[in-house]
Amino acid sequence: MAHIPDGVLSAPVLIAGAAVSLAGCGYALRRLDEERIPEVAILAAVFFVASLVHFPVGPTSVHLILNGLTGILLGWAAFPAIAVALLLQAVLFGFGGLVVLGVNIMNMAIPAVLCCYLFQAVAGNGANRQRVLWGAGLAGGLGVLLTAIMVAAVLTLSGREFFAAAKLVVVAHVPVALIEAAFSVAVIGLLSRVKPSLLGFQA
Amino acid sequence: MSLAGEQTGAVNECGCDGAVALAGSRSGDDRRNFVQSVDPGIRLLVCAVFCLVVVSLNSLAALSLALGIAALAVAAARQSLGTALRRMAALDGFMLMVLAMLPFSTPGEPLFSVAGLPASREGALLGTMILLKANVVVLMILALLSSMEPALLGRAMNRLRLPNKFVLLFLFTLRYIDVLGREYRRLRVAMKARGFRMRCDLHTWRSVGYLVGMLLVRSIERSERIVAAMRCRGFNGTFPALTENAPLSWRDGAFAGASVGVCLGLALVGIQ
Amino acid sequence: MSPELLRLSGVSFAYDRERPVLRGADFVLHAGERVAVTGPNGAGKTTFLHVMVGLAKPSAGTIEAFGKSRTSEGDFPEVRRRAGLLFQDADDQLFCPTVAEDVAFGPLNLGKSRAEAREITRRTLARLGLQGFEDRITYKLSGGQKRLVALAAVLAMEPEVLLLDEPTTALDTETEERMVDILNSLPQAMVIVSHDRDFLAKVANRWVRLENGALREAASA
Amino acid sequence: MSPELLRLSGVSFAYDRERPVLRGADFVLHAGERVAVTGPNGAGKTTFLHVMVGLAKPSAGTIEAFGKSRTSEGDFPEVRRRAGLLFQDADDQLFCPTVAEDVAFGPLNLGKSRAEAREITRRTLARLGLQGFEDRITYKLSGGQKRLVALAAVLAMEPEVLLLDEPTTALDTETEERMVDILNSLPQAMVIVSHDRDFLAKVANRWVRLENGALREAASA
Ligand SMILES: Nc1ncnc2c1ncn2[C@@H]1O[C@H](COP(=O)(O)OP(=O)(O)OP(=O)(O)O)[C@@H](O)[C@H]1O
Ligand SMILES: Nc1ncnc2c1ncn2[C@@H]1O[C@H](COP(=O)(O)OP(=O)(O)OP(=O)(O)O)[C@@H](O)[C@H]1O
Ligand SMILES: [Mg+2]
Ligand SMILES: [Mg+2]
Repeated sequence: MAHIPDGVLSAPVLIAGAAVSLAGCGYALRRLDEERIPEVAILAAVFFVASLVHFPVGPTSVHLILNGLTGILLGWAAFPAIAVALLLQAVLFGFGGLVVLGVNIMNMAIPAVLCCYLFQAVAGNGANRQRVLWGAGLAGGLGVLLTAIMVAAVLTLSGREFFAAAKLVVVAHVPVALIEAAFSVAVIGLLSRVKPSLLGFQA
Repeated sequence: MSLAGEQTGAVNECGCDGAVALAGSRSGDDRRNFVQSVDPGIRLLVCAVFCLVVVSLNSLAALSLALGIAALAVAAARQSLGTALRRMAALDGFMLMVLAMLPFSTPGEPLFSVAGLPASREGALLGTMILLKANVVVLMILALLSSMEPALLGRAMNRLRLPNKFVLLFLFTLRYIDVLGREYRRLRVAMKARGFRMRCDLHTWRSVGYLVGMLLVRSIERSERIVAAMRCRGFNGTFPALTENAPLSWRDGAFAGASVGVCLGLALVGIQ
Repeated sequence: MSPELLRLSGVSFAYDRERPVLRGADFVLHAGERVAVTGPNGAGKTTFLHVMVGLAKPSAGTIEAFGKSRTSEGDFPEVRRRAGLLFQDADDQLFCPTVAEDVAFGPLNLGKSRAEAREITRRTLARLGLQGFEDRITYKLSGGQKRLVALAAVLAMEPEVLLLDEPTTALDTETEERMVDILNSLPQAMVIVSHDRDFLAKVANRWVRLENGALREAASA
Repeated sequence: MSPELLRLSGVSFAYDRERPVLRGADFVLHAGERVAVTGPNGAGKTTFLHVMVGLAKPSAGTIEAFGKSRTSEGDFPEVRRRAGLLFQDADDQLFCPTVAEDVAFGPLNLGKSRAEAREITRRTLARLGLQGFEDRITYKLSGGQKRLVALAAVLAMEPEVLLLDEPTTALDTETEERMVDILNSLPQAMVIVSHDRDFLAKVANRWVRLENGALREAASA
């Protein structure tokens, strides 16, 4: 669902999305040290691979989005990382269009960056494990929810006739958000035990 | 549910192999067709402009024409029909539902009705146009971009003056998707050997969380080793420029010219 | 003769068509046997073990395990439960953060309750002399410790057969001695792949060589 | 005696404080030597090589390389250029999209022009029998090819010393033979970490064992 195909959105929305993504990527790249490129790239690769993991939910399955986690680990660098991953998904699998790429990047990367700040605020210095896990759960769940809300918003802004569908997008992603929250708790819980330096915590 | 789990395994495997196989299917192919002989940068540019024009079209006739052109391009790039159909069918299930709702949510002249709900002509038309546009774009990407080695796409972005850091990020990501895909599959096999099945419960979620977490930890350590390897080879904070781009040839010019013609034609027919 | 546990007949397998790994391999494992499998690098020893538990699907031939013919994926979960496979690379096998969680992973998959799994974990670790390792972080263990924990994780599933892929690589001499003692104290039938003849001589009672895609009985060295 | 190239004296190193990896290790490498380093997994062989080129900073001890004492990060770029390190995992070392770009990465960093770098690349690949590999995509190579390309990337920097970390893992027997021939044809002094005694016997002229954090001379097997 995060992959909106081409043809759906209106021109102003497309232009706004492209502008936001360009600005976000530009800012993030300027801050990014060349020495860190392998690290960011490898995380982008992890998220590319992990988004191919389909989860059974009741009778169907959903795939992970993981933008909350991406944000926690990469901060602003999530912007170019998500851009690369989405570009690759469009080219390798035909998921998502080309002209909407800007909007799709925006929809996933803005929540990612917000989740980073949210996680840092909740988790603090990592001394309190409870808070770290809460931060992970909140960031993981909100990452998906915010993305769903943004997808709904760009749909609605493109045409009133999409409003019903937009509501559905949000409702349908509540369970996905819950799963990603639980999932993020598991992953961040593991990282904080095994390699706390990754989260910026002291060992 | 367990069925979904098994299917899931298959999806995963296809997914990663897909990426690698897609990348691999072209390297060994020496019979370069016309599309493949065109400069990657030009192809990327043409693809972007064409998609832009298609998205702005608002006549069914012009869109049908565009679909025809895209189909021709797919054929010219010698992409298999199967791949093309699979990609066209891969539209997000969710988006299909959105489209299916359109006739009922758009006000206008009633066309037919389902369970008492009237479906409008305007809505049906809108839905059809969106479906056409999405598929034309998917086909054009398949013809012009998927037909090239992904690493060449990096070269194309470099030619189009995208920031060097972004191109490097792209190339590194590509390189390690393959490595991680293999690592991921090894771990999945090991889990399977110990009786793990995808189910819908906490144990499953925690285990997959651990799987991805462990993949992350190993990946970070790998990235540290990569930086070490780069230092060992004299890396001092800036990458040497990527290989210089070959000069453009007459083919590139011809291809670009023809594409501009096609795009202009489409725009004239289809933008009112 | 003691009962037959595993039987492979005419099994062929190839990762890619030009280079088949197994070509009509036959093999039978009886209860009480500890079979040493040797063979050059890349001969297909790891593949052979994977085929036995259905992690690699043969292109020809049949697999019987524990008295039943096994063909489809649905037949193999039971085989994997009853025949525990120790992977060549312990890093592939340990993915939970702590030792206790990793050892409990198998029992939990088999539907044991948390309390039961914890009890099994405690008992298995104690048996391998790994008391007190419960809360250690798996990926920070030394190579030898990882191996032993991976073995514990396999034993925790209480398998009837052990398939061990190079159990002594990454072990120093001391830990290797311990591995010998442990294996000799276990009642299960075993298939042991290794390059280390001295080690094999201490634990195996039957020798087999994998070469050119097939297995043949061999003298003890 | 031939000139001294590298000297480690009393070097200690630990990733985390409780488990030191090197404890007062001493080692000297002279020109013309090909030193085999063996030792159990996790003994610190990889760490030892990394310490030599300054990728891991020892907590105690001194490092001399090419006639100068090396202490700060600023001293090591030169050491890394003159002592080429082949990594244990070739996937870590090959990070450029094509073989040619990867091999040229080092020379370009050393300030060579594009044309010179291209010429060095061509020559080095030819020397390892990898003609025509220039435009191959690195991640699609087989394990053995990756190793050889990684070696080419190291040799392209024209180092005076080679530090090889398990150069034969992931090689089939044929490629291993080729690796032996290549190494024997090279004039550089080498430190070769490996578990494979047969291979070491073919290339090494001095044996050292790393155990309990220190190195000691060993007999040739
Ligand atoms: N996933 C894979 N894809 C393709 N080829 C593979 C794969 N795994 C193994 N091979 C190839 O199959 C052959 C047999 O591999 P296998 O790992 O079974 O050998 P082995 O006898 O266990 O070797 P070793 O002693 O090195 O562990 C080798 O040539 C190997 O390169
Ligand atoms: N980045 C790291 N952080 C923490 N511990 C590490 C790290 N790298 C290695 N170690 C630990 O340091 C010890 C020595 O590792 P090293 O890789 O040098 O051993 P090795 O002799 O090369 O082993 P192998 O034969 O398995 O390659 C091991 O116990 C290992 O777990
Ligand atoms: Mg093996
Ligand atoms: Mg090592």
